[in-house]
This record gives sequence, structure tokens and C-alpha cells, in this order.
Amino acid sequence: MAIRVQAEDFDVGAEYAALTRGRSSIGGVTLFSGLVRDMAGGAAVSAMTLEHYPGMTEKQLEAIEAEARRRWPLDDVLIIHRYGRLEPGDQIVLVATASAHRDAAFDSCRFLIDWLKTKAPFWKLEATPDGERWVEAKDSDDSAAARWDP
Amino acid sequence: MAIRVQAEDFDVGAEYAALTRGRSSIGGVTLFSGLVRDMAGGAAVSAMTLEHYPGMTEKQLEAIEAEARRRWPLDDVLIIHRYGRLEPGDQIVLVATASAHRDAAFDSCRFLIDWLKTKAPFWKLEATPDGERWVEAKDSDDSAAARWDP
Amino acid sequence: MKIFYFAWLRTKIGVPSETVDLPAEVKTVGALVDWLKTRSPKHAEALANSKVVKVAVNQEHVPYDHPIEPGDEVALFPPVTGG
Amino acid sequence: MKIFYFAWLRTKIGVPSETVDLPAEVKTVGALVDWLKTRSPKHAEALANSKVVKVAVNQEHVPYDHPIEPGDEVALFPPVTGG
Repeated sequence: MAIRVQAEDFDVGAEYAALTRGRSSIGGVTLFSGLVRDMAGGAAVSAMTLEHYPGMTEKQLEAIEAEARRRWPLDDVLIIHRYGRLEPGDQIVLVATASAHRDAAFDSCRFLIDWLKTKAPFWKLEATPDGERWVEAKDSDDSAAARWDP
Repeated sequence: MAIRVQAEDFDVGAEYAALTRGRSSIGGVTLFSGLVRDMAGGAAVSAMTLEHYPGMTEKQLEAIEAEARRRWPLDDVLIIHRYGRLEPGDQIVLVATASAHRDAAFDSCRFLIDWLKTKAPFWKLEATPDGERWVEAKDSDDSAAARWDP
Repeated sequence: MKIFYFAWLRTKIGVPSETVDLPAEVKTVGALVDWLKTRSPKHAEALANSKVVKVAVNQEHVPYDHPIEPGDEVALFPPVTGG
Repeated sequence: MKIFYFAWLRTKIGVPSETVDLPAEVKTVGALVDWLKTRSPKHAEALANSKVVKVAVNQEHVPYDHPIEPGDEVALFPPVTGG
């Protein structure tokens, strides 16, 4: 359905409704939303700024969506990723997949978020009591994405 | 948070909002909704009636929720399952989990729906052009649940 | 003892529940299912294949060797298909 | 050739992008990174550890042996941390 890269917040209920409205071929929808936590690596986080690479971001997300559709029978896919300044509790990312089959919906949703975390050009800058710091990439994200290697 | 067994429809947006509102410890929410498909086993389905075992249903769902909370660090869990007559496109079930960690949210949500499908006393009666038929349990659901055996 | 039936066990047997006077020698779930088969041809047919007859005692799934006692709430049903 | 920098590569080098005149012998991404290190101490420090310097050419992730050509859009950045 859509890839959206935006500063604005998104409405999960409205997106879910748009995904399912008037369709009776969908057996299951899996949805994942990522939010800003108030703690990271043992430090309080008061704000987070997401930088991205306009153009490449959309290109990578479209490639990830195409790959998911190639691997699973999906009725629909939605990826929304925000950039800019966010605060704890704010939504960062939404991934939703709809399929006739529950396993396809679950696997594809997780594939998308795992891949997005290692391929989509976003970088997080956290504001903590000790000042600003760039979030370091986690090995666990690499290994999560590697699960899906062909 | 809640186990609800009800005839009424549910509002995914409102449930998601209630789950996340005012919280900044949540890093991710995974949500799965199951819907009535218009086709099943090659036959057109015009309606589905969900029978359940009042009392045992709630007891089983509470046990499943407790098991999920024992296995994963969860900020919240929501399970809603409907009964009664439903039509294609209607929502049947909602499972949502919130955690500081994406893997915990994903794994627990899938665990809950896999277990629910083999433990919660619901039975589906489909209306097809050839008359009514009780849905047969799938081996694939048993093996999906068996993945989570300790 | 009150026995509940669900889904196609209910429609095949024809009632959602029934109250039975169990003989004293019926002490397990398996013995109960066998004894219920003798109540009518409908019972016999509905309960013929024990692989698809699941039993809950006091709203918990139990195996066929589970004991039953007076006052237990017993339910028979096919494998569940919700979700 | 225009080079874009993101995240801490941008803040360490001090500019979000710069236009450079590449010597003809710089033909791969790896050679480009090495050549950029010679532009200033800030460049040298920011690009010191190639394990955390990722490169995209024309908005695609590429390895260090990837060729570069005049007119390519090149970006250097740390491992991504979105989602």
C-alpha cells in the first residue's frame, strides 16, 4: 500500500482501518509499532532526534517492501517511519502486513522491521543528562536481520 | 491488562491507544488481529458462528496470558476474542503485547495466538453454499503451538 | 453429574448438556466417555473416535486417565478451532 | 563529485556535504574513503575506522570495492540505527 517517511505522527487506528476496510480476503493483520523509550543503555533519555537520508530512505523501504511481497502472499503492506525530534512515548515507526494466513502476516512484519533496522538510512541522536549521543548499532539487530538471509 | 470475551466488535485503534497512552517504558507493540475470510478450504464462506465455553474460555485465556508474562518482560497484554455470528471481513480476535524490547513483543504476541488456537475453547461453524460445516482443527496449528513447548 | 457438549458433539448428541447418574465404577474420564457411548446410538456415533473427543474437567483440559469425582464440571468437545 | 555525510560522520567532519575534485586514480569506494582522509585532520579522524564507515552510491549500500564514476551520488554514514 504505502511507504511513508514523515515528521508528523501517525494514527495506528486509522492506518489499521484503512488496511482492512472493505476487504474479506484478509485472515490476519500483524502490526508493529516502535516507540521512544525514556531509558536506553541505563541512561535517561529526554528526547531523540532521527536523522535520515532523504531519497535513499524511500528507495530502501520500497526495496524491503518488494522483497517481503516476493517472499510472502500479502494483501497489503504499510511502512511509516518518522524523522525529526521525538520525545519518550512518541511513535517512531509502524509496520503492518495483511495476509490470508497468520504465519505470512507475522513473518513478513518481523522481516520488515528486522531489515529496516539494518538497511534503512536512519540515525538516532539521544539527549541524555550527559549530553547528546549517537545511538550505536546493535549486533543483535544484525543477527536479527541475518535470520532472513536467503 | 485485559482478557475480554465478547459478542461485540472491538476498535483496534482505541485498544492500541489505551495500551500505549502515557507510557514511556514501551519500546514496541506487536498486535495481531484475525478476521473472517470469505474463502476457506476452497469454499465461499458467507458467515461464521463462533461457539465457546463460557467460563473455561476466560480461564484458559488468563492462563495463557500469565504464561506469556512469565516468559517475557511485558508492559502489557491484551486479548479480545469474539463469539457469535460474524461475516467475512469481521474481526474475530485481537492479541496485543507491549514490551521494552521488540523481540519480546513479537515472540509473546505470536505465542499467545498460537496457544490460543489450540487451548481456548472456541469452535467455528462456517456457512457455505453446501450448508453449514464445523471447521476442522489444523495440524499446522498444533505444530505452531508446539514450537513454544518448554 | 452434569456433562456439557460443544460444537459438533452438541449437534450430534442433540443436547447442550445432560445430567447423568454415574455408576460408582466410572472413575476416570476415559471410563466416562465409554459409559456415555452406551446411552444412545447418537452418543455412540458422536463419541466413536476418541482422537477428536477432548475433555475438560472443571474447565481444564485433561487426559483420559484423569480421575473424575462427584461434583466435577465435565465438558466434551472437538479440538478447538478459535483464533 | 558531491559527497554527503550523515549522523556522527557529519558532525565530526563538520559539514553535511562537500563537492570534491577526485583524482583520476580514485576509482573505488575504498580508494575514495582513503583519499577523503587526506583532506583534513577531521576527515582523518572521522573516517579512521572503516568498519563503522558505510557507503552508499546512488542511494544503494555498496562494499568498498564498488566502482565510482563521475556523476555518482556518494554518501558516507555510520551503521544505521532507525526503527
